[in-house]
Amino acid sequence: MRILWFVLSPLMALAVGLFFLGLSRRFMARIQWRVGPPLYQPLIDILRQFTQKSVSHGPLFDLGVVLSLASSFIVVLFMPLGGTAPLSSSGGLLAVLYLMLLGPLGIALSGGEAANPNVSIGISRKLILAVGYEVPFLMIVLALMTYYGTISIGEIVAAQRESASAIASFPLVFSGIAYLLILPAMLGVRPFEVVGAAQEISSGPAAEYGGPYLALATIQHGLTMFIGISLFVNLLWGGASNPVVFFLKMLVVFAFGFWVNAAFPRLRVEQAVRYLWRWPTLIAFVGLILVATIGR
Amino acid sequence: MTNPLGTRLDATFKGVELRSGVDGRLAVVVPREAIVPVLTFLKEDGYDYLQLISCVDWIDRGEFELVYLLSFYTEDEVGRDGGKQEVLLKATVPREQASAPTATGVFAIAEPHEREIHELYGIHFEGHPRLTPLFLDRDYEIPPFRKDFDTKQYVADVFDRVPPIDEEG
Amino acid sequence: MSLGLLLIVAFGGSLLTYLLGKVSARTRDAFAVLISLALVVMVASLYGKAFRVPFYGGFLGMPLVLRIDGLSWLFAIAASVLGCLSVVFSLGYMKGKERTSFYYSMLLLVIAAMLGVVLSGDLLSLFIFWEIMSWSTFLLISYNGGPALAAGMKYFVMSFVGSLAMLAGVLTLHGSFGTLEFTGVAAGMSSASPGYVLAILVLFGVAFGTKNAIWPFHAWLPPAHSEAPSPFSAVLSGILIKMGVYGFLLLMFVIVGLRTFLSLGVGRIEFHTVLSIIGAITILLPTFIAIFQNDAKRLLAWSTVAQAGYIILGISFGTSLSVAGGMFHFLNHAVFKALLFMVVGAVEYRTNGVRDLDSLGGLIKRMPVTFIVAVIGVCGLIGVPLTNGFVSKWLIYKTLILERSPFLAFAALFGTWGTILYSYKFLHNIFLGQLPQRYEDMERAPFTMLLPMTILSVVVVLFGVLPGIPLAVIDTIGVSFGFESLHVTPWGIASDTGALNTVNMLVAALVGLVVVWCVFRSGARSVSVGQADSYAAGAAVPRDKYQYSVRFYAPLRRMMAPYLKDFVDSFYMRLAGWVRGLGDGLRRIYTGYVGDYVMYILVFLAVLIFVQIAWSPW
Amino acid sequence: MDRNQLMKWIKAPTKMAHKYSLNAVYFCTGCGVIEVPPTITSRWDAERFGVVPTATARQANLFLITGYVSVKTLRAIIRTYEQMPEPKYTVGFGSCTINGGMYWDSYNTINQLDKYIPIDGYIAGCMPRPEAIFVAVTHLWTLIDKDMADGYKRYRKNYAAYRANQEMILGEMEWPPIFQTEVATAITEREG
Amino acid sequence: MRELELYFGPQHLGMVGNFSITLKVEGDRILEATANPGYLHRGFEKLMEGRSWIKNFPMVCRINLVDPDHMEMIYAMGVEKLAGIEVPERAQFVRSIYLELARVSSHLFGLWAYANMLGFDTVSNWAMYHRDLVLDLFEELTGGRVYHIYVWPGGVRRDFPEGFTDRMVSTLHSIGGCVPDYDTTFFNNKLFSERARGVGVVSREEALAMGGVGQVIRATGMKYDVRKVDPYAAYDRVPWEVHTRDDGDAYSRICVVRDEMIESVHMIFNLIDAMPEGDVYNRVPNPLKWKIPAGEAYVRCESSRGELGLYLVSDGGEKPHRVHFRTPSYAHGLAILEKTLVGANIADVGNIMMSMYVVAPEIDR
Repeated sequence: MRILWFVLSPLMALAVGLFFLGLSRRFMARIQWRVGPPLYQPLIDILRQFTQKSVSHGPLFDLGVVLSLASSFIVVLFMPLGGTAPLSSSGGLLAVLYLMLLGPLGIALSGGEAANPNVSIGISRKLILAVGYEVPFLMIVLALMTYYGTISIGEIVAAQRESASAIASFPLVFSGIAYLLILPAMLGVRPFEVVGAAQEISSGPAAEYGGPYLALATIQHGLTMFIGISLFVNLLWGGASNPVVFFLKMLVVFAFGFWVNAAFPRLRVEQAVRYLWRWPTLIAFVGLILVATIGR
Repeated sequence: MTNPLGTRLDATFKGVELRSGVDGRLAVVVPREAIVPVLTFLKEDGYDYLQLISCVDWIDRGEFELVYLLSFYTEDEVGRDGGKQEVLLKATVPREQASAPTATGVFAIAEPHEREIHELYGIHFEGHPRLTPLFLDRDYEIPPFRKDFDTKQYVADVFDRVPPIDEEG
Repeated sequence: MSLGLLLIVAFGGSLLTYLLGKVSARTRDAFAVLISLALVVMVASLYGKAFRVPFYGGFLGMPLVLRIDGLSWLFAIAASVLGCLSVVFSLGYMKGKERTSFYYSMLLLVIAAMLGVVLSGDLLSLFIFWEIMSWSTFLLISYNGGPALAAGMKYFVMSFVGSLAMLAGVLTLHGSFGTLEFTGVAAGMSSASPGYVLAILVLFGVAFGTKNAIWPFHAWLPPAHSEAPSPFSAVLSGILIKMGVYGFLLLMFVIVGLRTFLSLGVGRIEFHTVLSIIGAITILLPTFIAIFQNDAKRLLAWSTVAQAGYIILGISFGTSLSVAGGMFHFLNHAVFKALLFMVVGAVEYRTNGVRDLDSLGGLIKRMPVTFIVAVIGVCGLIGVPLTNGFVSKWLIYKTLILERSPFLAFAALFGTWGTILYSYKFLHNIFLGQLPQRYEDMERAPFTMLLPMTILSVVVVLFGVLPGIPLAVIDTIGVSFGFESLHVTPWGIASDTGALNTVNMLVAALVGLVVVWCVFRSGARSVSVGQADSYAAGAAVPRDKYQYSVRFYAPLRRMMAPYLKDFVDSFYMRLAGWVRGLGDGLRRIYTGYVGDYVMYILVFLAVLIFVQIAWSPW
Repeated sequence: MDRNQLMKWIKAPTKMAHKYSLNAVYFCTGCGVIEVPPTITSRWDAERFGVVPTATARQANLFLITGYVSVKTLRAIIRTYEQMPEPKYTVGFGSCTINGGMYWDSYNTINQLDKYIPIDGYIAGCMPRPEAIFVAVTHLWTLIDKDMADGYKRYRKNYAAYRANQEMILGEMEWPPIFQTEVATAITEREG
Repeated sequence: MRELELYFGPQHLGMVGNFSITLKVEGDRILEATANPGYLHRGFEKLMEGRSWIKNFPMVCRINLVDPDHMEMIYAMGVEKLAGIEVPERAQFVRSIYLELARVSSHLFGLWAYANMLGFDTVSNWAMYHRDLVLDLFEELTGGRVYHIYVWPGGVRRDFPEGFTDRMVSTLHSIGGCVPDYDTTFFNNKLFSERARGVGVVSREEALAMGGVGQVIRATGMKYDVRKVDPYAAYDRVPWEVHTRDDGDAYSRICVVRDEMIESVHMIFNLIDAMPEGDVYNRVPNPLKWKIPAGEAYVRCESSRGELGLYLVSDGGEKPHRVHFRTPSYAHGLAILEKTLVGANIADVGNIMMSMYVVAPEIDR
C-alpha cells in the first residue's frame, strides 16, 4: 500500500496542482468578465515549453530547477493525501518545514547563475516575503505540534479524526484563522505576488527561464499551491479518509485563498511583510500562547 | 509699440527689437547673446512657464531662428484677458558654426528641448549639461531636420540599398 | 598511547616549527603538516579509552592530572582534525606572507593548547592551558596588524575578564574542597549548597561564555573572526570558541552533575531555563545582524555567534535529545563553519584579499569546485535535510516541541529562516550573478586549499546521511552524563513521537532527482550561452553593471534596522575610554618579538603563583 | 473538441501545443500596440486561444511586431527575437512593417522588416482591428499545421545574410553572432 | 561596490509604449534615472514639411496613439488660425463633444495602464472593456476605431448620424453606472491607496519649474486647464469644473483622472443640450492647391494628459515650413519623471510613470 502511494501521491499532486493553475486562470477570467482559457491550458503550455529550445547558463542553471521540483515532490511524499504518507517516519513536520524551503532555494541557485539582476531581486523578495509569512506560519505549526504532542503529520491527522478537526477546537481556531490569512502569501497570489511581479521586475526568478526550465518552474508553482493547501487540510481540517474527499476539501480552501487575487493590487514587499507581521502574527501568537498555557 | 513690458525691455536691453506679435503675443527679437538675460528678466517678471523652444531653418537667409515661447501659470479662468501678454522670444543663429547659449540655467525644462534641437539641427548649446543623443541611434552627416537634408534621398541611399534575403541561397 | 607524549609532541612540534622556519621554509611546512597529522593519528588511536594519569607531580603541591574520556576525545579529535586541515590550507594561503614561521608555530601552539584543555584532568591544568590558548589566539588574531590589532585587543580585554572570573572560581573551589581534580571537585559539589553551586556556575559561565561568545559576551567575536587570517578563522570559529562548550559540558554534567544542574534555580526561575533563553537570544539577534553584513567573514562571524546559540540552547535545555543535539551541532558547526571560512579564504586568496560582498560576484564561473563545497557548507549551516546540520537541529527542535517549549522552538526555527537569508546572500554575492571583468581570467583555488575543503564537505554530507556514526559516540557521552540512551540507528533516531530516517529521505531524493532529471532531459535540448546573453529588456547586457548585490535585503533592512542595534556592543563601547586606555598601555608592551611574549607569559604565570601563595588561607 | 481536433492532438501533440499556446512577447514596438490591450482583455479575450503576453522573450514563442520599426527599436527587436527560444513565430503588424507604410520616407524607420528578421505572416492595414489579430492567429495555426511557419529555420539558415543586413543599418552590434554560420547550416541539415 | 544598471523597457511588461528608462540602483532604491526615448522617433515634423497642408491630417493623428483626436484638433486649429478660417458654431459643439469622448477613452486607457502596473488585472480589464464601448461610438461616427481624422479645417467631416446622441448618452450612462464599482474596487481600495499614496510626490514648485501640465500640476492643487485659461471650441459655452487634488502623489493624479472622466461625461451631456442647429463645415479652398499665407502661429489645447501646443510656421507655400508640437509627455517623461524617480523604489517605476500618464510616441514624435 505504501509503495502504491509512493507513485500515486506525486501524480495526484501534479494533476491537482496543474488543475489549480488552470482553475485559477479561469477563475480570474470570470471575475474580469472574460471567458478564459480552457482548464487544461497549463498542460498545453507545459507541453509547448517542453518542446522549445531554450538557453542554459550553466550546469547549476539546470540542476537548480530540477532540485527545486524534485524537492517539491519529496514534500508531497510527506503528506497523507487521504491515506498514509509514504515518508511518514522520516522526520515529520520538521523535515517538511525544511524541505519546503528547498523549492525556492533551488530556483534561487539556478537563477543566480543566470546573472540577471531581475532574478536576484525576485529571489531577494521571495526570501524576505518568506521571512514575513514564516513568523505566523511557524507559530501555527508549533501550536499544532505542541497541542498534539507529536511532530508527525500522520499522527496529527489521526488525532483530529478521534476528536474534532483542529480548526473547530478551541485554542487551535486561532491558528486556523491565521493560516487562512497567510495562505495568499504562501501561494504567492496577489496582493502578495511580489516575487514574480511581471510589471516590476519582469517575472523575477523566471525571467531567464524558457522552454523546459519554464515548464518545470510552472509545475513547481502548481506543486507549491498544492502543498500550501494540503498542509491546511491535513493539519487543520483533519485530513480525509480518501483522496476524493481530500481533493474536495482542497478545492474549498483554494477558493478561499484565491479570491483575494482578483480583488487587490500587488503590494510592495515591505508592505506585505508589515501586513503579515501584524494581524496574522498576532492571531497566531494568541493561539500559541493559549496552547502553551492551557494545553490539551 | 505702447506695450509696458516692451518699453521696459527696450529700456533694459540693447538691440531688442519688438515686433507685432503672433495672435496677441508680444514678439521680441534679441541678439544671440541676450537670450539668457532676457529670459531671466522675463522669468522674474512672472513668465514662469517656458512652453517650447523651437527652431526654424531659414535656409534662404542662411540662419536658424530659435523661438522661445513664454507663458505663465495661472488659475485665473480668463488668463489671456487679464491684460498680460504672452511672449515669443526670437534669436537668430548663423547656419555655419551654429551655437547659442543654453537656457537651462533659467528654465529646467529647457534641457530636453535644447538636447533635441542640438540633435536634430546641430546647434550647439554652450554650457548645456548633457548634449548626448536623445532620439537617434544612427549618425547622420547633416542633422536630419535641416532643410538641406533630403529624407527621400536618404531612404533610397540607406534603407532601400539593404538587399532582400535570398531564401534559396 | 600516553597523554603526556601527545602533549609533548604538540607543544614541541610548535616550538620546532618555529626553529625550522629559520632553516628552510619548505621543511617547516612539511614538518608542520606532519606534526598536525601525527596529532590526528595519536588522538584517533585513543578512541574509546578512558583513564587518567598524573602528568606532573607537584605544582604548588597540587598534582597536574591528564585524563581522557568520551567527551574529551570528541573535542580532541575535532580540534586535531580541524587543526590539521587548517595547517594544510595555510600552505597555500600563507604563501608569500611575512612572519610565516611565527604563524605556523602559533597555529600549532593553539592546537596544542586546545588539546591540553580538553585532556586536562584538573582545573589548574585546565586553567593553564586555557591561558596559553587565549594568549596565542590573541597573537594570531592580531597577526595582520592595523584593524586586526584593535580586534585582538577587544578579544584580549574580554578574554581577560573571563580569565579573572575563572581564576576566582578555581581559587574558590580549591579553598572549599582542597583539590582541583574533577572527580574530587564533583564529589564535593554534590553536597554543596545550591547557592554555592550557582555562584561557581556563574563564575565559570562568564569565562566559558566569553570564549563561546554567547550573548551578551559576544562583542569580541565579529571583529576578531573577520580580521584573523582565514585558516585561523576556521580554527577559531570551528573549534576554539567551542572550548567554551566543552567547559560548559564539563561544568554542568561532570562537575555539577545532571540532577543538581537541572534542579538549580532561584525560586521558580530555573538556571538552565535562563541559560536556554540566553541561547535563544543568542540565536535570534546575531542571525538578523548577520543578514545585513557586507563583509563575508564578518557575516560568518555573526553566524558563528548565532550557531553557538543553538549549541547552548541544546545543552542547557537538559534532555537527552537536546544535549545530544547540542553536542552534535557543535561537531557539525565545527565542520561547516571551518569549511565556509576556508571558502572565503580561497576567494580572498584569488582576489587579493577582497572579501567585500558588494564587489564580488559570478565566481562560480572561475571557481566551480569552491562553489560546490560552499553550497554544501551552506546547506549544512541552514540545516537542509541530508546534511549534518539538519540532524542536530532536528534533535533540538524535536525535544523543544515535545517538552512544550514552543517559544524556544520558535526562536530556533525562525533563526533558521534568518540563516537562509544570510546564507543565500553569502552564496549569491560571491559566486552567483555577473562576473566582474577584472576576474575574468582568474585561476581556480590551489590544491592545498581544495583538499581540506573537499574533506570537510564530504563530512558534511556523510554525517547528514549517516548521522548514526557521530551520534553513537555522542550517545555514549550522554549516557555517561546520566541521560537515557537515544536509540540511535545508523540513519537517525527511532522514536514513537516522530522518528528520523535519513536513508528514506536519501532514497526519495535520489529517485525524485533522477525522475525529474529524466523528464527534464526529455524536453528539447537547450543551448549553452554565456553571461552576456541575458534578458536586459531588449538591450545588450551592460558589462560589470548587471549585478544586484549591494544592499541585497534592502526592504527588510529598512524595516528591521531600528531594532537590530547591537546594544550590547554599544554598552561595551561606552566603556571605550577605559578599555582604550588599557589597550594603549598594553599595546606598548607588545614589541613583536616572540621571546618577549613568552616572557610575558612566564611573568603572568609567576603572578599567578604569587597570588596562589599570598591567598593560601583559601 | 471535435473528432478532427482529437486526431490532430494524437498525431502531432507538439504541433498542437505550439498552436494553442502562443505566448506573445510584450514589446510595444509601434502604434499597432494600441489594439493589443483590447485583444487580451475582456472584449476579445485572446486568452481563450492561449494567447497571453509574457514578461520576457525567453518565455515567449510569438513576436507581434506592432507597427513601424525605427532604427533604435530594430536593435531591440533583433535582440529580443534572438533571445526567444525556438520554435518561434513572428507576425508583422500593420502596413509599416511591410513596406514602411505611412513612414516610407522617414529617415529613422526601416521600410521592410523581413530584410532584418524573418516574418511568418503580416497583418495588413493601419490600424488592424483586434479581429485582424485573431485572423492572423488562426492563419498562423494553419501555417504551423503545414510546417510553413518556418521563420526561425530560415533565420538559422540564412543567418549570415541577416546579420550582414542588420549590421548595414545598425553598424557594429553589441553582441556577437548567435550562430556560427557553418554550425547553423549543419543543424538545419540534420533536422531537415 | 558594484553599480547596478537596470533597464526598464523597451521590452518590459511594465512599460506602456516603446520607451526606456535606465535606472541606476542601489538596493531597491533608485539613485539615478535616465530617460531614453527615441524608440518611436519617426521625424514627424520633418515628414510633415514634405507633405501638403491637407495631407498632413492622416499623419498628425498618428503622433499619439492613445489620444489622436486632440492631435487632429490642434493641427486644425493651427491651420485655421494661419489661413483665417471661421468654424461654424455647431461644429464647435461637435468638436467639443468629440474631444471629450476622446478624453474619456484616453483616460480609460490610462486607467488600464495604471491598474496594470499595480497588477490589478480586474480593474484594467474593466477599463479596457469600457474604452472599447467608447471606441464603438467613434467607429460609428467616423468609421475608424483608433484613428479618426474627423476634425477638418473649417469644422468636422460630417454631422452626427441619426440617433447617435441617444446611443452616446446611453453608452456613457452605462459606463457611468460602473463608477461605484470602480470606486469600491479600486479608488477606495485600502491596499491600493497604501500602494499609491505618498509615491512619486511632485511638489507644485517642482512641477511648475519643469513645465508640468495636466494631471501632474492639477494633482498639486493648481487649477490650470487650457480649456479654462484659453478656451477653444465650445468649452466656454457650458458650465464645468476643473478638478484638483492637493497631495501631488500618484494617488492624487489618478484621482484627478477619475474626476476628469466624470466631469467630461457631464460636460458632454451639457454640450448636447446646448448644441445649436446649423452647418458643421465651412468650405476651404481646393485642398490640393491650397496655399496658406506666410506667418506663424502658436495654438494650444488641453489634451487628456495636459497642455498640447503647436507651433506652426508657413512660408506661403503649399506645405508647412515648420511644425513643432509641444506635447505634455515631453516635460513629464523627460524632466519630471527623471527627477521623481530618484529615491523611489524600483517597485514603483511603472506606478509613477503611468500615474503621470507618460505616452512614449508623444515624446519621440
